[in-house]
Amino acid sequence: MIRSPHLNRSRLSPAGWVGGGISAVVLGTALLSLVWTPHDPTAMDIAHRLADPSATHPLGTDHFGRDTLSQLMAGARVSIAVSLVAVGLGAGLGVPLGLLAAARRGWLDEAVMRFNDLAFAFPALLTAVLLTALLGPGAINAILAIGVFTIPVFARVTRGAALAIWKRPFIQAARLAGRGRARISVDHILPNIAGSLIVQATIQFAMAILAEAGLSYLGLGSQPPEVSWGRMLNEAQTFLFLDARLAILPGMAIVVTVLGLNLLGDGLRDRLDPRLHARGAPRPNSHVDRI
Amino acid sequence: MPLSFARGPARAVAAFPVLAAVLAAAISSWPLTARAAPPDSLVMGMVLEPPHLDPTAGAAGAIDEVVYANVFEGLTRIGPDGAVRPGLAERWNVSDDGLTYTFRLREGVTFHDGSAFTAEDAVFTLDRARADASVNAQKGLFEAIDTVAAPDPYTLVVHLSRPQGRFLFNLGWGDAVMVAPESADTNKTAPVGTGPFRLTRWVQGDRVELEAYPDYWGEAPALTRATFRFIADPAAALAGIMAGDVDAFANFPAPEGLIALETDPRFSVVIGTTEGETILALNHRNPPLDDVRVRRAIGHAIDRQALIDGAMFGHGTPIGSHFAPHHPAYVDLTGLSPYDPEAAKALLAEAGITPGALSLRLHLPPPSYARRSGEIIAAQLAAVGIQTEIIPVEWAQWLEQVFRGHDFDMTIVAHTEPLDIDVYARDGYYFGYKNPTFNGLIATLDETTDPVKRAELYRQAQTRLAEDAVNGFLFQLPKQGVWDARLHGLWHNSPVQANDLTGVSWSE
Amino acid sequence: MALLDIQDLTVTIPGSTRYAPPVRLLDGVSLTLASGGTLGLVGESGCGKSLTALAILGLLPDGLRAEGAIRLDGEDLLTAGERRLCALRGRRVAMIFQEPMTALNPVRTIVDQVAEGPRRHLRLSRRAAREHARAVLHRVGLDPSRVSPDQYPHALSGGQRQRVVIAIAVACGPALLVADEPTTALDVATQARILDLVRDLVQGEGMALLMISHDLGVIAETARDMAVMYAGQVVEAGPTARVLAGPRHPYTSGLMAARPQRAGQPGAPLPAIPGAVPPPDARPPGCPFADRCARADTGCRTRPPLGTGPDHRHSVACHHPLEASP
Amino acid sequence: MAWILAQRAVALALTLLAASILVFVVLEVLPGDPALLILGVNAREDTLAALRATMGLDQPAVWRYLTWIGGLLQGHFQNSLTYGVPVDELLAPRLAVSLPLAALSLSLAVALALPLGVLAAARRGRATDTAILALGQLGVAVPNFWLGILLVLLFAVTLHWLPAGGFPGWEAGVGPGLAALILPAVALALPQAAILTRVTRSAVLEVLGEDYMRTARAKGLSRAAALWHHGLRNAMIPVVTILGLQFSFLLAGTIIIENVFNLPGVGRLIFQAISQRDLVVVRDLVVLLAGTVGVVNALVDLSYAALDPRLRHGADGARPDD
Repeated sequence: MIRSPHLNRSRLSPAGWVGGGISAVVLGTALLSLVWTPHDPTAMDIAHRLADPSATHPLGTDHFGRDTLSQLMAGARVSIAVSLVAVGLGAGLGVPLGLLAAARRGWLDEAVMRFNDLAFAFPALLTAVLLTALLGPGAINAILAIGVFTIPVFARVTRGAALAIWKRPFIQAARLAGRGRARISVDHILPNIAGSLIVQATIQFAMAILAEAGLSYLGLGSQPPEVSWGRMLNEAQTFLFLDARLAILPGMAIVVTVLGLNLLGDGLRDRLDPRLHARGAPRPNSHVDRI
Repeated sequence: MPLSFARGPARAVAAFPVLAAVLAAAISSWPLTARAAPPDSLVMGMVLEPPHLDPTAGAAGAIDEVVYANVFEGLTRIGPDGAVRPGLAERWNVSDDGLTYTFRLREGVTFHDGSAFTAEDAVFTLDRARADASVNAQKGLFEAIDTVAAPDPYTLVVHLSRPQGRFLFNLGWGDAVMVAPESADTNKTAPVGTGPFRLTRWVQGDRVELEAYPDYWGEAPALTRATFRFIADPAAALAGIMAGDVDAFANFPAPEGLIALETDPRFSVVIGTTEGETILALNHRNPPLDDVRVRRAIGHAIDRQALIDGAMFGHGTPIGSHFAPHHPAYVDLTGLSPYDPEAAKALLAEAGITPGALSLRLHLPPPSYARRSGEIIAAQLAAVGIQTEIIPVEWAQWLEQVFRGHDFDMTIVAHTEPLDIDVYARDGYYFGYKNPTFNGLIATLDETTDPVKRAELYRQAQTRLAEDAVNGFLFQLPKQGVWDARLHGLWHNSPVQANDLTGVSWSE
Repeated sequence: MALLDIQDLTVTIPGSTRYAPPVRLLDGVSLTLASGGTLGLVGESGCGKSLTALAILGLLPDGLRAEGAIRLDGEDLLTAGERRLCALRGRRVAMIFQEPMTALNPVRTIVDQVAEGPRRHLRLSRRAAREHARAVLHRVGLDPSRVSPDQYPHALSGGQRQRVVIAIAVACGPALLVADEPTTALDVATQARILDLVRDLVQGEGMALLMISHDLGVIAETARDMAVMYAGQVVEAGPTARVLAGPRHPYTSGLMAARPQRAGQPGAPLPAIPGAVPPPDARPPGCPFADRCARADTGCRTRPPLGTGPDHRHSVACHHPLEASP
Repeated sequence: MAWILAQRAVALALTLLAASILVFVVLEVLPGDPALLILGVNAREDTLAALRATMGLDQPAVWRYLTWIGGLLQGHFQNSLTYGVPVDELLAPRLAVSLPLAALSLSLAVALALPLGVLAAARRGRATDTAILALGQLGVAVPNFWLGILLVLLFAVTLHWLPAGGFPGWEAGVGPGLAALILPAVALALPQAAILTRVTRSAVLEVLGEDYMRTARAKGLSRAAALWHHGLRNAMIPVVTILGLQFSFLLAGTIIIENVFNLPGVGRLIFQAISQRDLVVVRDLVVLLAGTVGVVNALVDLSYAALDPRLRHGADGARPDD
């Protein structure tokens, strides 16, 4: 429980590096798919459907004869785009809400927290299903459905972290100097909780990838001709007996991406999240009389 | 100094997963591969679950698939060949003017509650179906009826207000089955009919169980028990029949699953016909779909064979008009709209549409034939310069938005009612086709009883639709029957949506 | 034979990389304590006092390596097996901790926590162990009519909790009681009463006491002998009266000079000594105190001092010790 | 204690009220006419009107809301629009599938996660710990529906050990019933177990660093005994918190997993009801699920009190976590 004084806290752990590497590769693939894929991911070739991997189709083809590798690449694009916008939506609304709640306290704080409770009381997926039933399936609505549930997460994390900062002496000093609460929130609170927020965003991003896959798997996410990993899984399910490859590959893509983001998130947490030292992880020196 | 965790408890905590594994192993040793049912019973898989079991109060085909000819019977019945046969009416006379039908009813018929079936019940049934408060989904079937009377317990006289060529056929529909006044209101959950099987249990969401009705008037069926299991997921359906949990699928939900089953000697795979014309319906109200050249261009853009291969794994018959290929009056009109992208582009240019400028919405209901065909058609239309936005919808939304709201450009749907070419004459029907010549053909047809003349009229009607390129005519939906090779007597074709179990038996 | 005999105890933490040298937290500490005797260990925070105490109980944090010898009744604890150590802890050697607020398990009743040791070491039945625990609680001044033994720790005041911690330590009548700053976390009035209790218990039960404190007053009141620690080393040791009367190490004298201020906050720098204790990985090669010492010369900064003294009972590790008082 | 309970009850009631209004409004504007769905394409206008009247859909919205809520408060469920039977009758057989599934997967997750988490914490930094952590990372990243597909592929399609889906019904015996639930339960449990393992590990690590653990060791307790007698109950508090949170995920998971495995449970019912526009069933189920989540959260709060005596008297009545 003693950390070596030599331990350099400013470096990412090996697992964090691996996670960062995976995330970068997935992101790179998604970007690459914008300009180049081995084949047009939507081009059908029904005569060559369910083809085994070959030189022309390194990962084979699906039931319409579309190139699986190209589809996986294009799927990365959709998964990332949907998740990114959803998390952006959640953070864009949740962070100001959390800052506001922490700055104002009182009834506003109470209202924000109750709204959070309400959001948590609903099984998120159920609401997403209802929402897409209401608005119709599609990428935009999947973003909305996922984003809505990211708002309370960010609001809660922001509020908690901000409250801790508000108690710090330098904030009190800024208050005494006559700075407004909004100014302080933007100038002092936000930079101090940015680390926690980046970590949270990474984790939420991974969650959003999973959620998008789940919605698409249920047929509620992005629609053809857009390709998404979840929908590839859905379509592959009836081919389980014929060609399990189609069900295994998109799932692996999801797992690898989420794994990479989670590893990156954990690595960043070790480095950026100050709360780590407060709880959850070993407290340095708690046993030893301040060596 | 030992700083490691002591060994003992580590072993103790490690024992938990071991326990779980042992438990799993114990459970997995249960016999699972045993056949689901003894030889006098049958487990039939169905894709959709009926919302309720009263065929006179709902349109869902799944209702008929469970109860038609099994639980409920009509005055006439449709046989496996699609022909009208006697049902609860032993025989009948039609007056020369075609307006009066006199039915002689079978004696000794009882409902499952033991009460006798008489002409009074028949009068009640027909009057209920055409009453103002009727919730019969096919109320139109009874439109021509003027009066219904029961001069004696086994005679029924029906007067029509106008001659109707299909009246006896209409009476064979599930919506026209005979019900008793005492039980009519509760048939949804506790169906009481006159058929060879009666309901024993309905586990909502899972299965309906039937057993043989001992006092059945006709020949007793070979099966004593029958279970309909509802398996919506194609993968689960395939797993179910492979594992022997299900003995038969009258219509297997996933054509790709048949590939594995066809080569397996344990199963019979029988590709039969249905009444389902699958069409790419076009909304004539929305320009430029009112332009016959654009509609023809769409017809030329579609490669039916690719569609059948891609969406149906080769099962299905291409059609060129709205008519079932197995019907005697069928004309093959696919030659009028062959796959010809160049012709399609030329027609579009002629109609003044620049490539890429036309964007159409394509509403797709849930069945996989529609969703998959939609994806392929979108790709095929893109090849001739028509953009497509795919909008998947649930049935409820399809009915409200597409069918009734007419808020669509294109949609894919299979019209599964038999001989339903007359819908093209309906005013305000969802695709909005208007052609007085065609309407005249249908009006004549409705009043014609002579089979030869009717066939000729059907031919003319088909040709008319094909020439007008009313819709994109895609393919006839196949009936993809799969069952245990030892089963006999299941219908190969489906002239009506029914799983008639009266003649089903096991060899052995 | 001394009850406790620590010889050249060195505790190291491995370097963070393969090439970094291990860091010495304790550096050649030697102490002896006779049966029934009392020894005070004094020094600023971070000098290694608590680490010494933990080493005696065999409860060093994971990853630390101890070398040298810690003999209890002649048995070397550093080479003893974990099972043997478990048998000794609480039975032969027990410890009172500094923080009564956190040293007790919040989810178990106090009598439960006191009864645990006796049940294990004295092989008492559940019921007998509880009876024993009640008696011990009464003995440490928790009158059952005022403080129910079935209370949970959170319902008790700081002083009461520290009495429970003491009860846990003395429940099996250990030969050696290690008290690690037992009064630091308490208010002044309570401090005195707890010290009285400890003294009373040690005398009454004939236990040896190793009293650890940064407070010379506490040491003066409780210990016949004392040792002063600085930066992981014992810099001065001898009979308490002699050391206090004539400190020979500049650090000891600095501590004494700082005494009246009574730095309330542990870890606060002593006003009489400039600077702070060097961290274990940044200790100078020579005398560790050299940087803060007014008497230091270049030799102090390069050569570690050897322990010397006017006689074997009063030793000091310093190149330029203060004059011994008469 | 009573005060906490009362507070909880009021909060729950308000949540449910909000949930009921929300779901009612959503269903009001949801496109799709249930009567049309039942009667199909050939239905005539008068027939549709007649059916809507029998289903009570012709009443004003506020009135329908009030009769719905009023009925629920009296324990009276309305008839499903599609099945025509009261929702509670429809629900009972579904619960007989979903509840055992949830219980099975939850206990599976706990039975896996607790020992593994404790083991990892005890072996911190060693190969065992690293392996468990790596497995945990993998488990968190695997979507449960994909895991379900893989399990079917392995145990049903390839090995033929377990059924690929469907539910034979409990009347077929406990064995076949459990056999049908084992794969879905595993698919639900493993990702949950991964999260729970990590939480357990860090909770135990935190507890291992507590002073009272050292006190226990100083008494002569071995590491294991100290952990068992002093550590676990304290470590359970964050674990129970996460368990409570996971319950809501579990509910969501059953919706997907019941679709993967074709199980006639509550999840499939709600999915079906939404697509069939069975408003009565959907709104009842949503309120029921929200209520269940609320009750579970309240139970979690109560279990804090059972675990931690400090909370029993409301002395420092804050949650130990957060």
